[in-house]
This record gives sequence, C-alpha cells and structure tokens, in this order.
Amino acid sequence: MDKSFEFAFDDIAWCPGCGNFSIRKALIAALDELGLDKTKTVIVSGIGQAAKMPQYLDVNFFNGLHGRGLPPATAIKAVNPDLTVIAEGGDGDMYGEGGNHFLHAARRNPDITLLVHDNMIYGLTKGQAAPTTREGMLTPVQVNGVKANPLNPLAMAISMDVPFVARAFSGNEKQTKELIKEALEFKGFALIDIFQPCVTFNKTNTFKWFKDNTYYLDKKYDPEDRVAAFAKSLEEEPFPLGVLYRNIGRTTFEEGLEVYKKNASPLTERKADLKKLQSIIDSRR
Amino acid sequence: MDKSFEFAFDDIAWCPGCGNFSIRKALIAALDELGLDKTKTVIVSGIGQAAKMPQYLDVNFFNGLHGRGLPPATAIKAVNPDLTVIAEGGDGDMYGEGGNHFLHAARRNPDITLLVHDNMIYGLTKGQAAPTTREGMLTPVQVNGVKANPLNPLAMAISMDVPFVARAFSGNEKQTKELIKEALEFKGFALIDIFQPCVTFNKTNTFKWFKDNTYYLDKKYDPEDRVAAFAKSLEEEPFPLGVLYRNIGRTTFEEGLEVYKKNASPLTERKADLKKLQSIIDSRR
Amino acid sequence: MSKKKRKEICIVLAGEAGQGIKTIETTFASILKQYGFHVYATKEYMSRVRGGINSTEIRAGSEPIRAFSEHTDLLVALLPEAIDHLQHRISTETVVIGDSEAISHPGMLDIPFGAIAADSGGKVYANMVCLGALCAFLDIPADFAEPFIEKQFSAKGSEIVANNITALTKGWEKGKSLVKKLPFTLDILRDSAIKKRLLINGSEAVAMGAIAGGCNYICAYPMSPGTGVLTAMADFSKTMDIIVEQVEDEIGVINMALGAWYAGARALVTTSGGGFALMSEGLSLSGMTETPAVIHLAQRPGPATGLPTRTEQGDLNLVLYGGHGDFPRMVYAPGDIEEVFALTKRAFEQADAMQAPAIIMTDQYLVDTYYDSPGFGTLKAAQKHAVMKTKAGYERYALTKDGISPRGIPGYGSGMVCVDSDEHDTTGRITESSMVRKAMVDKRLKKLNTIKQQTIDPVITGNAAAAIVIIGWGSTKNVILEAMSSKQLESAAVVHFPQVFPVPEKAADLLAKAKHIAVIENNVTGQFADLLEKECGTAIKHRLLQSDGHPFSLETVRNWITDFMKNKRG
Amino acid sequence: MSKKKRKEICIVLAGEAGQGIKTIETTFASILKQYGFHVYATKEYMSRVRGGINSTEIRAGSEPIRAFSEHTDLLVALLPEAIDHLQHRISTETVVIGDSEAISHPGMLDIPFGAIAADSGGKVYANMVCLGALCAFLDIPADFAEPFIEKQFSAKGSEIVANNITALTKGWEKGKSLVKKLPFTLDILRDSAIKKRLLINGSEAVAMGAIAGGCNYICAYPMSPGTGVLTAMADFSKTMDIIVEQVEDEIGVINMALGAWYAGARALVTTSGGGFALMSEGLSLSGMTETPAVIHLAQRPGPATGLPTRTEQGDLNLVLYGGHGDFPRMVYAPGDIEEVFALTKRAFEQADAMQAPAIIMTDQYLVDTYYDSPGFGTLKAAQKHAVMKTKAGYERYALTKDGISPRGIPGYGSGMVCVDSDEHDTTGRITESSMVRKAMVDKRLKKLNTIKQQTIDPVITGNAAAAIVIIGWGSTKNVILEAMSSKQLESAAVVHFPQVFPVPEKAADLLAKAKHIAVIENNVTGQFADLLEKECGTAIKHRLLQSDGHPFSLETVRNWITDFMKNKRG
Ligand SMILES: Cc1ncc(C[n+]2csc(CCOP(=O)(O)OP(=O)(O)O)c2C)c(N)n1
Ligand SMILES: Cc1ncc(C[n+]2csc(CCOP(=O)(O)OP(=O)(O)O)c2C)c(N)n1
Ligand code: SF4
Ligand code: SF4
Ligand SMILES: [Mg+2]
Ligand SMILES: [Mg+2]
Repeated sequence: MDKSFEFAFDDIAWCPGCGNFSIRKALIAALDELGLDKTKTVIVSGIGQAAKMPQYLDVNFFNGLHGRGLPPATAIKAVNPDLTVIAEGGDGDMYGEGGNHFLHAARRNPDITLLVHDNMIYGLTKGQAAPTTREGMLTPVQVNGVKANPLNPLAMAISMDVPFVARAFSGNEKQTKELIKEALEFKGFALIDIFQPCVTFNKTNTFKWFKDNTYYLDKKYDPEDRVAAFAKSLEEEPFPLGVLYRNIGRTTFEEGLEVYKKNASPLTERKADLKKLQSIIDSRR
Repeated sequence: MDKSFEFAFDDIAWCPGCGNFSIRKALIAALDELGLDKTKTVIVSGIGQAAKMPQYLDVNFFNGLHGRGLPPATAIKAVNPDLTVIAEGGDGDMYGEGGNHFLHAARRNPDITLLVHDNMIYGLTKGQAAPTTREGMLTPVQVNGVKANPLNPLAMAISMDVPFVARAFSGNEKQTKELIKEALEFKGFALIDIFQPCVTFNKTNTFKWFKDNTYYLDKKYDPEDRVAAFAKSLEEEPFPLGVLYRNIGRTTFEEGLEVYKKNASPLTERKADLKKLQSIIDSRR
Repeated sequence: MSKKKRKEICIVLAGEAGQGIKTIETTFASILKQYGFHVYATKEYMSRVRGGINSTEIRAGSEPIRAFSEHTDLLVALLPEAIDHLQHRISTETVVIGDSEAISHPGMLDIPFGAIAADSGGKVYANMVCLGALCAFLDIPADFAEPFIEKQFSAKGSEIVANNITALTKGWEKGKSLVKKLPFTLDILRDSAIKKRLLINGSEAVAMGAIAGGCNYICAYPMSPGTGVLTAMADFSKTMDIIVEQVEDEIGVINMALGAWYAGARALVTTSGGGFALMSEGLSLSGMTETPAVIHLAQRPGPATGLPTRTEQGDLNLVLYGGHGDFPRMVYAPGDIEEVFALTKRAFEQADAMQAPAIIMTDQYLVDTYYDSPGFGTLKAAQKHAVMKTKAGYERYALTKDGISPRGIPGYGSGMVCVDSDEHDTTGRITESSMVRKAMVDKRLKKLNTIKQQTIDPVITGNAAAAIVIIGWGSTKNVILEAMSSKQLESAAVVHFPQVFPVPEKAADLLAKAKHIAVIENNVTGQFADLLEKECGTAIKHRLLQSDGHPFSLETVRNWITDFMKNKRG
Repeated sequence: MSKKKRKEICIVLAGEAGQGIKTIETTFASILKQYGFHVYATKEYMSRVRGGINSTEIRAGSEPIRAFSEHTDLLVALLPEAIDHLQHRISTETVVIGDSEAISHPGMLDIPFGAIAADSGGKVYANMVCLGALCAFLDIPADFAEPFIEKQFSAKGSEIVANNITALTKGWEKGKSLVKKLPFTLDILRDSAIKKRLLINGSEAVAMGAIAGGCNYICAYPMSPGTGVLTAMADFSKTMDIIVEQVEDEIGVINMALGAWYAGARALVTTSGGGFALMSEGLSLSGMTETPAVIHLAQRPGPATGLPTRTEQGDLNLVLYGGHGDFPRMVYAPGDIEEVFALTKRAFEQADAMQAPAIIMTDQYLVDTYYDSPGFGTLKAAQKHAVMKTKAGYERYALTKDGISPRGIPGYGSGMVCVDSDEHDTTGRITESSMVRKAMVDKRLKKLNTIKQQTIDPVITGNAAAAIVIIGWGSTKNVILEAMSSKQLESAAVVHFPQVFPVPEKAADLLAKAKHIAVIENNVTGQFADLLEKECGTAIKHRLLQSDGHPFSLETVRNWITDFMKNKRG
C-alpha cells in the first residue's frame, strides 16, 4: 500500500489560485515526512471550504457539522490515543459557529492539532464577514463595512493557555509544513492559524497583502514567556508568523483520564466487565 | 411610584448565606444610587441560581434560556438605546453554555453591563464543575477531581479587548456596588466577574477562601495598559479585585449601527416607510 | 417538412461557476420581459465557488410561465461537461449549441464563442456573444438589447461597454445566420403590459414581504439557501431603517431575534434546515415567553449538511414539531413569488397578534426562481403593531378569553415587562404552583384555537367537487397547475396549501369527500401527506415523492398525474 | 368501632430542601425491604437547593407496589407549609404527624421532633426521631433499624452514630405510644425473599443498562432530570472503564458522542428536553453519517425552561421529528426499572446494529422512583459489537440489501473510514451526483424497514380480545395496571408500548379490532395518541391527559378508567 497521504481526487472544489491548495500540499508533506501511518490518522473537520480538506487526502476522516470539529476530535483521541488526530476548518467554522468548543478544548488540552484556515472571510457561503474579518470590509451583508473587532485567535488562545500557538501563511508552503510538523509532534492542543488568501471573495487580504503584512519571528524570540507572547500576539500589520507561544508540560486530556491511569491500551480494545457491573448491582440489594 | 429597584419577593430561592444575597443588595443599591429609571432598565439573564436575579428586583426582565443572555441583551440595547441593559448569570451560564456569545459580544461591544456570579460551581444543578472550577475539586461528576484548566474570564476578556474588565467579591458589598456603578456608567461592554461563595456546593472556595485569596488593586495600578492588565489577570491566589482593564473610546455596537447615524430616536419609535419599499419594488420593473 | 411553430421556448445555459452564466441569465431575462415576452428563470448549482457544473433554465413564451420544465429546446453548453451533466434533458428535440473548439455533440450548432469573443476584445466577452445569439434566436433586435448592456457595464467604463456591445452584435449576427437551422420557428406574442411587471426572486420577495409586515431587524447566520434573504435585507437597509446583524451562530440568532421583539422591534430570521434545528430550543422559548418570532426556512436536502445548494421539502416535520414541550405555532408554505410576499407579511402580522412563532417555509428552488410577476398590489401598512403602553401593575401574562395577553415593551409606559422561560404567573415571575401551571398551559393551548380560526384556507383550482384531489404545498403549487390540462382540471381538484399548520379545517372535509387523493411533495417519506393523515384521519396512499435534490419538473408531474387519473378513473 | 386492617400503607414526608428527608427516605426504604416488606418510593421537589417544600412518598405493603398514590395514610409534616402544600392529599383517612411546637392541624398526632432531637444531641437528629417513629408505626423493632444507622453514619464517628441511635430509639418509643391512635392496624406480610431484591432508581437503571449494553463513554451537560444518569455513570466509573466527560454545552455533547462511536467506543448521552432540542442538528448528523448514538432523555415539563424538576411526557414529538431531513431512528419508552435496564441495553445493541440513533425516553417521575425490584436476571454480554476489521479499499457506505454497511473504525484494519455529513458516495466522500443521492436516500430508508422488523411489540395485560383498549407508554405503565381491578382487566386490554417508534405493526391490528380506545399520557395534547392516529389510521378520541408537572396518581387513573369503561360499555 502506498504510504503517502496523497490522494487523487478527480475534482477539487476550490477555486484556482486559492491558498487552500498550498495548505493541502504542506499538510500532505508534513504527514509524509513524519512517516505517520495513515490508517492511524484521522482528520476531523466541520463545513466550509477549508473543512473540505480531508476529502482530498488519503486518510480516515470525520467530516461533521459546521463548527463542530473539536468535540468529535477530542473524543476520538480519548477513545483511541494511538491515533494521530487533526482538527481542521475555517475561521468561521472554528471561531464563529464553533467558538465555544475552541474555548473548552483549550481547557481540556487534548493532544490534537488544530489547523484553522484564516482567510478572513466566509468562503463557501460566498463572502460574508468571518470573525477574523478586518474592520471596514464591505460585503454583501456588511454593506456599511464590518464594525465588530476582528477576533484575534492567537491572543485568545494564549489567554486560554493553549500550549502551542502558531501562525502560518499558506504562501510559504515550507514554513507551513514545518509548523504543521512541529504541531503534530507537540504533545497537547496545538493551534496553527494559517493565513490563507481567498482569491474570490477577499479582495483586500490578498496574497500580496499577507506577504506584505507578515514577518517571521526570529530565532531569538522566546515563545515560553506567556505575557510577552500575548504582547506579540497583539502585533498587527505586520503580523508575526511562527510559534508565538509554547507551554511544555501541560497534562493532556487523555493523560488525565482515569481509564488510562493503570492501563494504557485504547478503550476500544477493552471488553465490558460484567462481573464488576454485577457487583455494583448486587450492592443495591 | 416607588423609585427603588427593591422588590419584596415572598420567597427567594437561594440558600441562606449564599453570596447572591449580597450581590442583589449591591446591585439594587447601585441602581438606586445612580437614580436610574426602572421602567427604562432591563435585566436579561439565562438560567441558574445567579440568573434568577431579575426575579427579585422591581425591573423589566427577559429571563431567557440557559447560556443565552447576551444575544437578547445585545438586541434590546440596539433596538432601544435609551434603555439601560444588564446581562446577568452564572459562570456556567455565561462561560460554559454561553461561551460563544461572550466572545462575539466582546467583538461587538454593545453598551451593556455583564455581571457574572463566579461561584466556581454549578449551583442550581447541584454541584458539578463550572468552567471556573479550580483543578482537583471533587464533585459527583468529576469523581477524580477536575482536570481541565479553569477558564480565566478576565484574561479571556482582555484578549478580546472587552473595554471594561473588573473583578469583585460579593463579600465586599460596597466595593461590588461601586464597581457595578462604574460599569453601568461606562460606555461599552463592561464585565464584572463577581466571586460569590456557594455555601452549599462549593466547600473549597468559601467566603473565607475568597477573602484570604483576594486583594484590592491599589490606586497606582493603571488599567489602561492592555499587556500589563493581561499579566495582572494571570495572578491567582491572591486574585486582584477591582478594574483590571479599561479601554476608553471603543465604538459601541449601537453607535456603529447605520440606523442611528442620522436619526438618534430608538428604532421602536419609527414607522415602516412603505414609500421606500415601493420604490425598491419598482426598481425591479 | 414544415417546421413546428412554437409559442414558447425553454433555453438551458450550462457551464462552470465563474463563467458568467448569471450575467447572461439576468440580462437576458430583463431583455425578454422588456421586449414583452413572459419569462421564467430558475437555476441549479453546486456547493462550490468556482468550477463544477451549474445550469440555468430560461423559459419565454406568450403565456405566463411558472414552472420548471425538463424539456429543453436549446442547450447552450459552455463546457464539455455540460453535455454529460444534462444528458437526461437532451432529447431529439433539443438543439445543442456550443463552441466546436471545445465541444462536440452530434448535430450541435457551432458558435465559436471563444473566437468571436477574442475578436471583440477578449475571452471574457464570450457570455455576451452567447447573449447576442440568444436574442437573435428569439428575433429580438440587437439594438433592443444594447441599452441593457450599457446599463450593466456603464460603471466599468466606455471601452468595456463597447467591447461588450461588439461581442453582443457579433453573437447576434452569428445567431441570425443559424436561425434557419433550428427545427422550429418561434411565434411568441409580445405584450407591452409585461414590461411593467416585476422580476423578483423568492429571496427578495421574502425580504419585501417582511418589510411590508413591519420588519425592521434581521439577524441570521449565513446558510444556503437561506442567505439570499439576509443579503436582500442588507441591500434594502441601504435606504431603509433596518438593523442587519450577522450573528455568531444560529442559537445566538434566534435568541437575539426574541430580544429584539421583546424590546419592540419586528425581527426576521432566515436559515436552512441545520440552522433551524439549532434554533429548536429558542423556538420553544418563543412559545413559552409568548414572544413573537418570524423564521424563514429555505429548505435544502438533508439530513445533516446534505446537498447544501439543492432543493427539497424535507424539513416539514422539524418545523411542525421542533422545540420541546407543547406550544402553538403557525407554518406558511408559499407557492410562488406573490404568495411569498403576502405570506411573509402575514407571518409578521400573525406572529405579532398571536405572540407565537410563525415559520415561512420555502426551498432552494423557490428562493432562486423568478418570473415576470404582476406584483403585490398597493402596499398597505401592516396590521397595527400589537403593542400597548403599559400602566403600573401591568401583567405580561394576564389571563384572557382567547389566551392572548396585551403585550407591552420595556420603556413604553410605567409597567414592568417581565418575561420568563420558566413557568410563570401572570406577572411573568417564576412559579411552581400547579394551579398556575395549569392555567398557563391552558392559556397557551387556547391561543392555538385562536390561531386555528385564522388559518388560511387551501386554494382549490379545477373542479372543487371532483372525486380526484391532487394536493401540494409550498413550491409545488405551479408545477402541478401547469402540468395539468384544462381537461384534467375538469375532473380533478388541485389543492394547494399556503398554510400547512394548523391544518385548515376545510382539509378534513375535502379529504372526506374525495375518492382518490394524491399528494405531491419533494421529500422521501411524504411528510405533509402524513400530517394530513393524522389531522384528517384519511389514509393517503398515492404520493408522488422525490428526493434527488432537484425540483419537480413539469414532465415528471404531468406523467404521474396522467397515470394517476387514468388508473383511478378507468 | 373496630379498626380497619390494612395490608399496605402510604406515608408522605414533607419538608424543605435540606431538612434531611432524603436520609429518612433512603434509610427507611432499606429497612422496609430488609424487613421483608414490599416498598416503593418516589418524590417531587422544587427547582431550588434549600428551602421551598418537597415531599417523598413511601409505600409499603404485602404485595409489590409500583405506582404513585395520592391517597395518604400518614403525612409527616416537617414544616408548617407542608400542610398547605399537600392539602389536596389530606383526606379524612389521613393522619397528620407533626411537632406541635411548629405545626398545628386538627387531629394531628404530635411528635415533638425538635425536643426529642435536642435531647438526643441536637436538632439535626430530628429526622432520626421521625425514622424511629415510622418504624414503630410499622411494627419494626428499633434494634432492627439500628444497624442501618450504624452503617450510614459510621464514617462520621461513634458519637454521631450514638446520637443518631438515641434519637431513633426515642422516636421509636414515642411512635409506639401513638400506634393506638392510628385509625387502622397494619397487617403487612413479611417475605424474606424480598431482602434479595434491589433498590435501584430509574437513573441508576439507565446507567446499569447502558453498561450492560457495552457503554464505556458518557458525555453530558448537566440538566435536571437527566443529570442523575451522568452522576450514576460517574459513580460506576470508579470501578469500571468508562470515560466520563462533562461537556461545555449540549451541541458539544452530541458531537463528542458521535466522535466516540466513530472511533469505536459506545457512548451514552443524557439530557432533558431543552438539551435534546439543542442536539437536533447532531441527531441529523447521526442519521446522515450512520454513526450510532444513544440518547437518554429524561423529560420535564416545557416549553423552554418550564418546570425543571417536575415530570411530563411532552417531548415525544421532538424526539420523533427533531433533526432536519429524513433518517431512521428508534425510540424506547420503558415503564419500570426492569424495562429501563433492558431497553437501555437494547438501545445500545440496536443503535450499534442499525447504525442509527436510539433514544430512551424516561421522565422525572421514572428516574426518581424506585421499589424492590426482582432485578435484571443473569447478565449477558451485549450483542457483539458490530464493528469489522477493514481491508484496503474499504467502503464505509457500501450498498447492501438491508441498507446496513459493515462498519469499520479508524486504526483497526488497513481501510480508511471516511464519514461525511454531506451526501456522500459509498467511500464516504462528498458527491453531488443525483444518482448517488438517490441510492443513499434509498439506503437510509431501507434501514428503517430493518428497524421496523425488530421493533418491540406492545405488552398486553388483561383481556387481549376485549373491545376496550387502554393504552399507555413509558412511565404510565404501572399506574394503569395498578389502578385497574382484576374484574376490569377481564373486559379490557391494557396495552403498554415499551417502544414507541417505529410504531410496532401490531398496533394497527390492535386498534382496528378495538371498539373503545383510550390513551393515557402525561402531556396536554396527547402526542402518542396523535402518533397512533397517524400510523394506524384510527381516531383516538378518549385521552386522559395531564400537564401540571405531577405524575399520574392511582386515584386519577382509576376514576377515569372506571368512568370510561362504564360509559363505553353501558
Ligand atoms: C449550522 C450551519 N450553519 C451554517 C452553515 C453554512 N455554512 C457552511 S460553511 C460556512 C462558513 C464558511 O466560512 P469558513 O468557516 O471561514 O470556511 P471557508 O469557506 O472560508 O474556508 C457556513 C456559514 C452550515 N453548513 N451549517
Ligand atoms: C440547555 C440547558 N442545559 C442545561 C440546563 C440546566 N442548568 C440550569 S442552570 C445550570 C448551571 C448552573 O450553573 P451556573 O450557571 O454557574 O449558575 P449558578 O447556579 O451556579 O448560579 C444548568 C446546567 C438548562 N436549563 N438548559
Ligand atoms: S471561495 Fe475563497 S476560500 Fe473558497 S476555494 Fe475559492 S478562493 Fe478558496
Ligand atoms: S446552591 Fe450555592 S449558589 Fe445556589 S443559592 Fe445555594 S449557596 Fe447560592
Ligand atoms: Mg473562512
Ligand atoms: Mg455557578
């Protein structure tokens, strides 16, 4: 069997020139280079252009409801910690409809990688504002321009102590790939917010705009200082790229589960213990 | 008509000794001292012990669904900016079930005051962990102790640039009252997370514990430095009380609404303009 | 062989998203209408932004046209895949038109769209070449079409306008040269009264009806095919006093809308099935607090994400029963643009009057369809906003004969307006008294009776006394009517339900008297037929159902009805 | 006047939350059972944590007892408000017992709870005084009760134990001195076999049944009265391999549960009406992705927040029709503790086998009720987990005869397990092909047929051939049976539906043959009666409905049935 996650889908539904293609390449390369076993890898996603990603890889997937990627991803990893679990979706998917799950996944800290395609727009539904859309953008719904503050996913993640918080730009496939690899190898909840030009609906935040408005954090930057990371996350235009925050050592959700305290085998491999049930029942006599 | 918000409810459903009684007193005093018109004041709440608050005041109220206080509060203020609007609920209500609305209310910045009774527990449903419950607490559901990180509402709010972020302790009625007054007078979304002992279900974070683990920010503290405020918000045991963060001048949701750009009268007072509708229809001929 | 003379034509344009089909469609439809032809347009498209294969059907004729026809006279294929995609619609009578550079099909009329466009200034003008040819086929002079092009492109500068017109003209000439190859001649009557008619699609009609009903607040979370109404409202808000808010999720949407109504606004919500499902708890809150709510639900095929851009009528059960506990509601199911407008307006009036949720059910087919509409008559102000000025001691849930308590809003009068999602007493405060509980359950139930009395009767066409009754609801209205011959209508009653809940009382009589009953609806189990069975106690065995994501076609309905009527009567 | 000899007694304890009624209840129920009496207990309580007024009913007798009776022999009022609260249950036959320091009532038997408790070490022991008196009334020796007290309080130290026993003994003596004042004598038979029976409430039985069905994952958001199952599972997780997760909201809950099933776990969800409403979209996802789901719904009165701690059967419609689009589901409605266990187990087996959602409907009354139960028989392993090891090229949605595709899980075998909320092809990937759509709609519909074949038949008691049929579902099972005399059962069939959807095929026959049909259910419209009308085509005019938040009482049901049977037959 071919080991690569590459998959020849006859008709990818993205627009020519969309940043999603680069993210797909970076993701496949990251998975391939890490030599992960695709039968033991699951991508969980919601609905949106970004969320179609797993359809275009040779991998297990749970392509669920809009906004609802994180809860199933958390359960999948908990039920079978041997699996590599990636959650993926758009800025609307993960920070809009799914915002609450993001907050509480951050509290749980499951060992999963979260990739958010941040195109600052709702792509699939044709160009309404996303939570990350910059102020003032005109859309068919925000006819007087977006008024609400854009959500700053990195600041929010750092405030929730998400232990790995990074930003990538799809325009740099190599850095994106390297960040994905780093996130996959990190133990704990790892967010990469990936700037991704939507060539069709976002005529403001274009490839060029992202390129002109981002810079790479240099080697000297210390991502382990939470307050400094917060300050860094507030920087805009240019936006820093790279790992902004890292907190090594937070216990993961799976590690905290009692079922794995004395027995490391995945829950899926265990049999129901009817004797114990019987003794619970008998205790009610 | 009596101007006070005081209301003689024959049977308040809270447990004797509950911190909610002090919050109620502080709230009534704040409203009375500001001389607000109760017919033009609305309290919006969800479900929980905290969320019962409006039932015990002489005031308009919309006591809606668990977790769903903020969306109606936002609409009420938008539809009639002449009203004073308060949203109130528990830590489960506002940060658990309602977490997503909190994030996006922060982005919109409606001119409403949000009071969250933070008892670090689910009171009404009898003692399960809340999002703010500290690690390790044993409950009938968290039988091995709470594993998830407690949500830090202040850090989260600051990361979202909520323009007024404060913490109070119900044990100090006067300070709580003053903070509520300040929040009510502040233009924009104002959060007060109020530490509140639940005498029945939270035997760890008691009145004494809160007293021993809090301190008042001194006068020299500058709440307008966002990064410093973030650092301050991370301080725990003791927790700082007072206004941690303030950002004067963010445009409010109502101010941003096109309907109020040329006409300040509340939407409720306007008539439908059939002529304009007719001309839209005619444009399709 | 003398050519057939035709009084109408069905043209289908097919290509990928981004090829400019929409521009051809809207411009051509305007031209047809202004030229005095009756026109109808509908489309089907994939859930993607570029690529794929979409199609638009445009019908023009001497008589009003209101339904989707599978029969295709001209198929303009802008992409080789179009042929495959529409294979089932290509009959011996279909003329395929395409650019032989890219496409081949036996008997295809070749129009070198690419080459002519390139000659006119660039490939982007291919759609104008196509438009020109279509005008020629319908015998519409090129210079009649020119002003439409000018208007459309004037903002882009004179060079662009000129290139477009060049392309149009060249396309027209090419078309003219091919007319003789068409297997039919067209003889569509022109009627200058048609010019005055309206081209408004279902989404816009919802928005217009809402505004006519006093709507001044819309909140929604984008979801196809419900988004069109949000966009239309946003567009109209440029000149009107309407608050337009995109909310973080559908739960926020419904709760925000209830807050808006509570405070005195009249709010509209628009969504599709999945979003409506998320609003179920909020719907129940509307029921309990007796806060009006108006929800537009544009259906698409489920379950779950299903087919996001396609059509179905599969959410009726959810609408009838969604939300926990028992509470009254009203469900409207408009069948055409005029009904969409009228029933949306009515939904506002009734939600306001009954203090209960009103749901308007459309579907992707209906919201994306338009035709020359006679319009909505003289606009009349919505029924008076049923809000009172309160006095001290005001009781939000005062017990009344019909269960409806006068509704106050905060800040208007000296009373307190207290609403509560818990069971409450007349003042709106929480209670656990079982006496009060009983009174309040009773009050809410009484409202259902009041609502029932005001239910809209089914609309009967044909022979109302016939033993054969053919029933539809919502968007099936016109396809059933157009499918039936006047002969058939002599021996059958066609019954359309503009309101499906509460089921109008006349329905039971109707069914009781009928011998042969059929229900036609676009879902796989027959949800409305089930509802009628339950409410009327009559079994409905004959059901024309569909669930492939497409609207019913004239042909499907015609064949089925013909068969049904034959077998039942013979 | 010679006293009536009674073979059973109904005792009601009433006081405020926090007064220790629960301790009396659980200890007393254990004592009764171990003493060899049949016992039954149920409670009603307010949505608050302290104060208010709650009550518990304990029935003891020579025969098994399974139903709530309004008739009260002894009312122990621990608070003056208790009298008012239970006024409707105080008849001439009721003996009120209270502490005359606090309470007065004509004819009240005075037990100075306060003073005796103070004598025994403090006011907190008042509930033990009460327990002692109750034992005396039932002629249970104080020293029989002592070990129960020791066990209960041993962890609190010997002084506390001693004080409790002192209070118990003094209460017993006081009680003994009052026995002669009771208007009846008790003659309850002791049966030592009863000792072996179980005291398990509805919540615990759900949890036990789930585990017997292989459940190893529970996720939930607290919501009364659904929380009890979460707490029980958490308790059982102390010794068993169960992941217990409290989720941020109900939407997270259902989606997390589907993730767990997808990965190979067997997850249970527990909630109440409002939470279930929020899960509607997720339910539809279960239907579309064919991922099993088991949901326990403990009903409470709606709409919206309603009466959070009270009982109703008002969410049936939501359960039957919640979620958008058409997809198969199974709905179980256990009537007693044994059925709760068995049907929850079955729900797991069937959800797994059918790859569809299974819902277990209970209500507050049922989850909070217990009695000496014969138990669940020998535990048998759940039907084999229907999960296969995949091979390369595995197709998650392979088309099969019965619509059920062999289910793989990720990481088990070399195939890829792809599930999709969009319409998908056999491999699980997104499609817009209308051919594939049709095949998949058809596949999902076929499963409904398979599910129908495995529906549990209604349980008939009495005369199966009688013209009178009295129908119930869920928690009404035993109150109907106990309400009817054996004479009445000779001329009526009592039909209980343990599974309400799909409606078992036998139902139609049953109704068709019956002349007089009545449905008894705890909601205001008769949702199950409506369902039967729809599915069986028989009108059901006679309905005993209730919606005041309380369970049906024996007396209500008995009176109504007697009347119904008389009028129908006379
Ligand atoms: C419950 C629900 N609400 C709304 C939708 C419609 N919807 C699909 S994708 C989407 C947003 C797309 O934006 P984003 O998540 O940013 O993804 P992108 O397409 O930009 O990659 C929406 C609103 C849905 N499928 N389900
Ligand atoms: C949709 C929904 N889910 C769950 C509940 C049950 N519920 C009521 S209050 C509450 C939480 C109470 O905790 P909190 O919000 O912290 O308020 P407190 O009682 O502690 O003041 C819950 C889970 C509900 N009413 N509605
Ligand atoms: S709409 Fe935007 S995000 Fe979606 S595929 Fe096209 S370019 Fe990419
Ligand atoms: S349970 Fe806790 S929060 Fe609720 S009223 Fe009692 S003490 Fe207060
Ligand atoms: Mg996006
Ligand atoms: Mg709390």
